[in-house]
Amino acid sequence: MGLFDNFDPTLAAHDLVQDLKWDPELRRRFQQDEGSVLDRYALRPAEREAIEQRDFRKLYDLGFHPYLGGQLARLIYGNDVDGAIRAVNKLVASLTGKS
Amino acid sequence: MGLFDNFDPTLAAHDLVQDLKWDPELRRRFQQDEGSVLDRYALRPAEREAIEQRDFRKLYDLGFHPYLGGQLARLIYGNDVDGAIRAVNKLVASLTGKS
Amino acid sequence: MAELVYAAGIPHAPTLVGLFSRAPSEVQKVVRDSCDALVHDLEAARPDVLIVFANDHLTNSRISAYPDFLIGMAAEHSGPHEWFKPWIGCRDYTAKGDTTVAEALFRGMTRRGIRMNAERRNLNFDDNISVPTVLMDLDKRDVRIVPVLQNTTVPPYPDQRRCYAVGQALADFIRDDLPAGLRVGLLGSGGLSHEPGGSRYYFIDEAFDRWFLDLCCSGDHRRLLDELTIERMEAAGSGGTSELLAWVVVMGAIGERPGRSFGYALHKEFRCGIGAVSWAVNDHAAERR
Amino acid sequence: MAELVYAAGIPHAPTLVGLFSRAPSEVQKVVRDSCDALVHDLEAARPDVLIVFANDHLTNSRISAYPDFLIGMAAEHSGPHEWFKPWIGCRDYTAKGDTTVAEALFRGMTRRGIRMNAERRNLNFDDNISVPTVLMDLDKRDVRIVPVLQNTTVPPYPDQRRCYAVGQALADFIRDDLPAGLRVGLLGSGGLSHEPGGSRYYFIDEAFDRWFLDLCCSGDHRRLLDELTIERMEAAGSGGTSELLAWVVVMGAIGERPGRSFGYALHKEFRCGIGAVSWAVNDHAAERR
Repeated sequence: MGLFDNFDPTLAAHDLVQDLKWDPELRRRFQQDEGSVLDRYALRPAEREAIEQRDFRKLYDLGFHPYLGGQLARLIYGNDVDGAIRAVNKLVASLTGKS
Repeated sequence: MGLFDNFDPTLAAHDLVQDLKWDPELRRRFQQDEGSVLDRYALRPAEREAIEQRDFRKLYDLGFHPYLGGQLARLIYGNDVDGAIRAVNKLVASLTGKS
Repeated sequence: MAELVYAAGIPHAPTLVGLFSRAPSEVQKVVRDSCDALVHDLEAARPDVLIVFANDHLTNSRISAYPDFLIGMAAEHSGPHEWFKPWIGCRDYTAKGDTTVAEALFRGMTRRGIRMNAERRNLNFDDNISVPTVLMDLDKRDVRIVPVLQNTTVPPYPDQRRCYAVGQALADFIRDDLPAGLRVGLLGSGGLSHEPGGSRYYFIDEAFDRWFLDLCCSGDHRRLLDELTIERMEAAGSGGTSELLAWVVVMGAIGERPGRSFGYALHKEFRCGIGAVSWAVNDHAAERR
Repeated sequence: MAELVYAAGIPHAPTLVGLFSRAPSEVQKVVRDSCDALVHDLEAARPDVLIVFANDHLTNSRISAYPDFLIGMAAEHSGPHEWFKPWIGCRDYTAKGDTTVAEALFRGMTRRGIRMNAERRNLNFDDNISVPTVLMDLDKRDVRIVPVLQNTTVPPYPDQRRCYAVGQALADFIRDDLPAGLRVGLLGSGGLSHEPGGSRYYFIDEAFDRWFLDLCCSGDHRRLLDELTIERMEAAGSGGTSELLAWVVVMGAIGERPGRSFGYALHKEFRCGIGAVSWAVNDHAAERR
């Protein structure tokens, strides 16, 4: 199955990742108290659960855009050169069921 | 010549009319002190002159969108049912050189 | 597999409201007959949701970021937008929205290769949605509205063939993506000939308007696509007449079906030709013919 | 009647900067040789303005309002955008912009029936513009930049035929709308094969990459348009490889001209295939062949 077969442009989690990229203050809050940031978005229950469980497979099955998936992994696992390697590995492990 | 032959999407006056429609406070200021509102926009000299002179022919020749021209006429001459008739007549007079 | 039960085209000139009482009685009669007929068919069709295509009129987006289509996903749609109230002179309204169908539409058009924008906020409505809503009392009926505001005036905009293809994708979406039992209506809002903001502001192209209404009623879509070009609409009133592309979306969705119109009114002070069409899309409508 | 004097395609993987020093020397050599050759040709061509097409990567717009093309009209372009700095690991830069040419481009594409968005603010730049800028020191040269960020990953996006047609309109614009004597360069930024965010994040499709580079150098655009489909790019790395559509815009603008590439590097840790192309668009470049 292609990465975009389920693509759902209406998912609120897309806006979450966009806002986190664009707003350093929101990003700090996300690191300190993730739940309070998730509360601000009209996430569907399965969508929120997937984020909380770092379950990228589930999130993609719901229709999440994979490029934003890579960025969400960096927002969670690290965004410098080495953090990105960690994020990539965690993401791939989740997608291939080896996490 | 068609109304859109010269259409220039980069004119700052387009944003002026959009903002005036969307912002009642800016609209009040425009009625009280038009120049101070025009100052906020990167209008080309000829563009500003056309607005100040209510010269819609000149404004359209510069590439102004005619639908926003109709709205600019209402912002200047009146926006209720009867004001709109006044605005239409003033606009048509300017465009046909009969003002 | 939802059912397409209603399709109509209606003009939205603000003068239909604000200057109605000053119009001659024969003009008033055409407006009343048209609205009565559309409402009659609507009541017979009982749609759960009505998807309304209409010219955005530069009311929601800047020219530097202007979408071809903009879906309103709000749970309620209130209007008219503040600045347009005195201009239209119509009452306030709050119509029911349908977030679920609007989201499905955004998803469905995306999957069918058609780019639309979508917003959760209450969009700004001018005459495009407001006039049909008050003329047909849509806010007082048991029907949910999904507005799709469309670019028919900021170059470059989708032409008749593209809008027809959008309508075909829409039919596909209604049939395949929406739940069984859901009754869906379509309304194209706009026209007829007019030139808002132009030197021919008072010009109405009667020949064009009557030709267009006949063409809509004929169901001959090959002619529609060959002859209802942007050039022809521009000639019949620049920057305004092309909003009939909203009707073309509807015709693309229903396919080659006949329609009925309910008279034509040329009243210079309306600054727009007036006529409406109701298409035969369900058995009920066909029966009455 | 301006002159098209330079055309090249370059990858922009952030790892080309951040992980460069950790790469094997033969991989480093391909990167260095490619950049040196592109810079050599750039210096010989002396463009006044360089129009850079590159994947926007969802860096400037929401999915609910996603443009196909976004022109940066600012007088200066600074980057990288704050959040992308540690990720790329590159220096800050401020490149000269060209508001006049950017505005003319917006106007010119509008008149040629191609919808683009345009913004006066400094756009958010990630690796798309930042990596070519620092690899080629574009900010330190006497050249003005007009970035055009492009949708190559949010469905539905323009396919190879549409992007090629955009390139053809671009050539028309350069020839007819820009002033005589102005020297214009084009840069397509992106690729080669990669799958950012996918389960094949470390996958690089060497066969595809070598085929693509050969095709670019051959100047056979019939094959390019028939064979470089979205499906083929998706197979070579979903959601990433399709950013080669930025190179397709450039090829549409220059027509069927041969190009040179400067080696190919497959280094898994780069998470992207590496290769560049410089096309022969002026006599100077042709001489050296």
